[in-house]
Amino acid sequence: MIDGLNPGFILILGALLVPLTSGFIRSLLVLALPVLGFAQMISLGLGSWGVIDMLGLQVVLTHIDPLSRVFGIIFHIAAFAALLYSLHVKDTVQHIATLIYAGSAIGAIFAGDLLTLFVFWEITAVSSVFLIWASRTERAFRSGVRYLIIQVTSGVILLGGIALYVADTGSLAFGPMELGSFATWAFLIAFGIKAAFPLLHNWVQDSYPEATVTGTVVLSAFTTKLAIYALARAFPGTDLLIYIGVVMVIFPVVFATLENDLRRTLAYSMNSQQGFMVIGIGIGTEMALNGVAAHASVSILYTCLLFMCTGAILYRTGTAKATELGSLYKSMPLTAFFAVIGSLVIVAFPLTAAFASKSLILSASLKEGYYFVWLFMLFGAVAVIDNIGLKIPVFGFFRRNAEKDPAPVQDAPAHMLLAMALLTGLAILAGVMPGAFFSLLPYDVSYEVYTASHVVTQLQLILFATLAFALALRLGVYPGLKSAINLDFDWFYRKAGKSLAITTGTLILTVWTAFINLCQRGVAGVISLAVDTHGDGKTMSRTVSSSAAVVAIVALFGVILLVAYQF
Amino acid sequence: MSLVASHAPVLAIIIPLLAAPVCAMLRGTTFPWFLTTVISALSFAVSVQILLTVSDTGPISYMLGGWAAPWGIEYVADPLSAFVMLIISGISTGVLLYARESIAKEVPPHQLGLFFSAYLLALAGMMGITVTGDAFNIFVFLEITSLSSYVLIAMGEKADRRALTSAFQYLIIGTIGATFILIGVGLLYMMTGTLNIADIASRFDAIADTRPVRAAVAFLIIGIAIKLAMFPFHVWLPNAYSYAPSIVTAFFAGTATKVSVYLLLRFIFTIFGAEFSFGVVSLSELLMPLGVIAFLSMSTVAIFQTNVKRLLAFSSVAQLGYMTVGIALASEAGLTASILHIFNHAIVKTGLFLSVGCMVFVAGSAYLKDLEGIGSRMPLTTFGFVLGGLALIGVPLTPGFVSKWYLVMATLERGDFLGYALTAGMLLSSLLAVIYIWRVVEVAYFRPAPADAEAREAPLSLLIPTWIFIIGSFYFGIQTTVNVGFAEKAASFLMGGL
Amino acid sequence: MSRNTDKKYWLDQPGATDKVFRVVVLLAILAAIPDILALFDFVYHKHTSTDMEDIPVFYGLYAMISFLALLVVAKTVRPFLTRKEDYYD
Amino acid sequence: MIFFDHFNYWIFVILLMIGLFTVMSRTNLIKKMIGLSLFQISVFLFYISMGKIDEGTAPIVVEGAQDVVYSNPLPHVLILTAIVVGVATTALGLSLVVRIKESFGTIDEEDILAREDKA
Repeated sequence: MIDGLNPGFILILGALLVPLTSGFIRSLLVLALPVLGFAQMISLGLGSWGVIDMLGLQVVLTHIDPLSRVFGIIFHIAAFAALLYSLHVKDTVQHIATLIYAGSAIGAIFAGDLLTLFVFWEITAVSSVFLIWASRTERAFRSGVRYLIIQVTSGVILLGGIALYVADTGSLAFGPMELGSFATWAFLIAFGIKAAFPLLHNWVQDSYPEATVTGTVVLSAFTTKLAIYALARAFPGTDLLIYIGVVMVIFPVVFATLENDLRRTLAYSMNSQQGFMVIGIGIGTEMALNGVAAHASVSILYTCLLFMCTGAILYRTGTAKATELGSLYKSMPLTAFFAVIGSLVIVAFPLTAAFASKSLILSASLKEGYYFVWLFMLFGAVAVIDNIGLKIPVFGFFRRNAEKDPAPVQDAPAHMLLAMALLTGLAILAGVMPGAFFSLLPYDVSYEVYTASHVVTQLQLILFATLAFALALRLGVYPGLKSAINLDFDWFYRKAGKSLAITTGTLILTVWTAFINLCQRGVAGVISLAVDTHGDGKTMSRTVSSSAAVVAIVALFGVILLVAYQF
Repeated sequence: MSLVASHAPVLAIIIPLLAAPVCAMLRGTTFPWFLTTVISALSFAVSVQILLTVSDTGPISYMLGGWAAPWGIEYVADPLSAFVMLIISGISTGVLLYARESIAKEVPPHQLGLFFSAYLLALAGMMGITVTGDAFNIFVFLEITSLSSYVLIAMGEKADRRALTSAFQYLIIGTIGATFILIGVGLLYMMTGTLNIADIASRFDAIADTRPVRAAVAFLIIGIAIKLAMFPFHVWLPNAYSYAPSIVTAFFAGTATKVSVYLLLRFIFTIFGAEFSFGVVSLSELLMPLGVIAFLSMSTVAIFQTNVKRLLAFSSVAQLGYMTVGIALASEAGLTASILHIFNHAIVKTGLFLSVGCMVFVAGSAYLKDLEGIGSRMPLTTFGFVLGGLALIGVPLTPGFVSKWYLVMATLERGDFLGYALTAGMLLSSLLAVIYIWRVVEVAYFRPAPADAEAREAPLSLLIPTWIFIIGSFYFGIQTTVNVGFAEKAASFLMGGL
Repeated sequence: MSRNTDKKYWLDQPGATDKVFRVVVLLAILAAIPDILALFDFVYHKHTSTDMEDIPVFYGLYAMISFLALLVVAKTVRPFLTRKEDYYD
Repeated sequence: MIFFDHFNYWIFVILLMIGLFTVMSRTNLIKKMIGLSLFQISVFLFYISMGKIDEGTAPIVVEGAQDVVYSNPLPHVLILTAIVVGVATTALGLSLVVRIKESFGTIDEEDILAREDKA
């Protein structure tokens, strides 16, 4: 292997070969690339390569340490699984976008300095949007544009932060930093946008459900986890993150409960699970950071797996809306099986990977005495049991449709099932052998996963939550699913002002609306002003007569003469 | 020292100047082009020689006709002028490699001799402006450049008759600018009794407080600002660049305005001195707002253009805004950024205009509506354009990024609110650049090509020079020691170091 | 695909959902038993880090309460949030 | 009277302004060229005045004379160059006007701009 080559480049450069291939060769190529990248990563071991002196600053193209290696491993696995899952896709653009996106995410993980990080950061943004646009619907296009704007904004803020940071410290080093300067705040916001902090989160739920079947699987794996990695690297032990994380755990679950679209439900739950990781980073002890790395990896496994299952439903039935599904376990038994396993993983059932990873973060919070935080996380854990662990199998596969079950369909294609089986296998393996799993983690912390206490309490949590869910369904108090969408914070930027009536009584909302409205009008005003004055054929871009030019010359000459005479 | 080396400063000008009339007499399509290319390459070789000598042994002074300095005309090659000469002759040579097939389509064959003759004059003029150490000589060379450039622009008449009106408008505005410079030089001569730049500079402090000198400053700054296409005197530039033949646009975009930036630097720093320019008459307060408006407003205008050449022309005005701001910062860091941007922008913009030239060559138009789906029709050219566009936006690993980086560092160095505001403004302007480049990309890649359009790549004689510039620009974006080194040397020379 | 249409499924039988429900209740009770035993320090010893955990069946109760809270909140905000599918179009 | 002391400079300024005003106020391209020429010519006057020294005589060496004051010949020489440039500019400008007339059928700038907008 080429010494010191960032593994991400293998995927990115390999993507350029994709257009030259077709059919079987292409399948082989796209599957070989993540494997090659993985091999390259393993063969490199730990260290730094490609140190370049640029503009007097140190750029490190490849840097592998235990923290980045965990993310690197799981990213390669996710890339492989996602590509396997999308083998049926004939769209060259999607293959290229997937490879470049995954490659740049991996590249960003192994970036040894801020500038390299920024470059890859931006490539992930630009390449991933094609996975949304590949749906080729008007909705997807618009959603993609919103997504791109938000992602690029994150990049621009990051770049601004880097400039300020270099001005402050004269270094591009990417390591732990203290919040305080403009630069570090800019980093926090840039990372926060990609990590889907509360109020910055809407791009996730907005875009994931609009992407293609396979696109969503790919999208769910990288961007947010990359941000978690960046946060874990830059801000471990920052108290503020604990509080952000708590809100992040709680806030999306309400939406997940009400949501009808299964893919959007998943997106909300994933958002809530990110909260666990943000809390872990905020706690910042070695145990907590281990938990973050572990949970991020596991979260990729089950999120991808569940998106694959819902994706398979969408692929076969053409919808992922709970109200339009029913009794799919009959025609898609294997997919249903994987969905159940995936659900067991996400609820952290013993012997699954999440049982090991989630308890790390929970224990870390107890150990540091964050009891309320711990309670909120438990709440989040219960919510995810009901929202995903039960909702996806029950509404997606087992419940009979109140009106009419959809026509029987075929089970998912073999390669999709293989991809699901791969992720399922890994999730179970990591759960059965937590020792091996933990040995990959960045810090050396001894932690006993399978104690009687843990198992019992977790089973209690899961089973009583199930009981409550079942009771709610029996008593008919579970919020009936409606074919509808739920307003989220993005309402503010997608709809502000049109429906003031709904928000009457909620003063905060009104104030917010007014404020956002003002901003929006301001922005719209600036834009229309710009169009009016700078547009094609308008004052600023028109061919001006030479008379006018001479007038300007004479006028400015007068001004400068006055300036010059003033002494 | 060999004969060539000892006469290098004058050779760089004399060669093209003498070749011009010869070229005018040549007939046919190939001979004039060939002669011009050889001459330009010679000029380039001499410039390289000069730059090497200057960086080894310091500034070279050459006495024209052997007359000693304050009386005779002196040619001075210092780090700044040697660097700018290298840019001019290098770009000219690269563009000429591209010219043969391109120009044959845009100019009638019987006029080619005259065309290249004018081209050589323009080259000689620009080289002369940079190397001369005599204030009046600057005016003479400036007019040689201007007159030949009016002609060159008007040559675009065959493709679009608006070339004529643009050339005429440029003539009116340009002549006013040059005459202002003439008046300024006259006033300076009146007060100092000398035309030698170094001589004027040495006597300047004694007479700095007099009114004629203040008037001279006003005349000179306005005159140069017109030639530099500084906002709001840029009105001649977009049309001139849009309707001129492709290679003329590419040549001028890389050089003409850069020479004016050089002049601005020369007058502000060498003759007036930084202390007078920024301390006594506070030119920064004039240049700074103009620069900021230029890069914000002109980038916005570029977004709405329907003609790619015009779009790039407005973007040039915006980029000149960056250079103006760099000068107005009045610090060594700002100056370095400006000089660096002269080089980086020259190479990037030339590459972009050349790739647009390829599109015009095949598609016959630079209007967006005619370029739909050009990405699949001319993949190599369009990809080159995209890479150039990235460099223009200032994506890392491109020269655009390097110079913007220096500029941002220079603004942040101020550490006050204005510094942060400028940084924000530049980021905003980069976003605008993303939009206007994206517009072209969108049309090129995401619109279906018209059914009757043929898929044909531009001929290699066009593609190769284009890609030389594109690859070159990436080279200088990654391997920054060469350009940054020279820019820093020139900046510290101007600030009185060395 | 005709293979599945005639097949009888256990879940389709009348009363199957009731059976599922009964199993869930049973399992929940089973999961609660160790906590009850722990009260008498019998067989199972409970490791706790907080006082809260000493409450018998704390996790089970907490799960129920959490879910109740979730439902109440969700139902409360629903009227404010739900819109027709084409709301944004 | 300071005005009469600098009589020729005042003439220079007035001519300069007339020239510029013509350029900016006329839309006829020929008239613009006339204005431009006037503007340039005023600068010739400025340079020539600059070289004149009170009581100075033509800068031709007078044999044997001791305290002859000569006018400064340098500005006069310089302005010869500028005159040539002016002539060239005018010639080029007028030839462009001819081509514009052939192409557009008018030499009125407003008309031409109006036509361009339509094109």
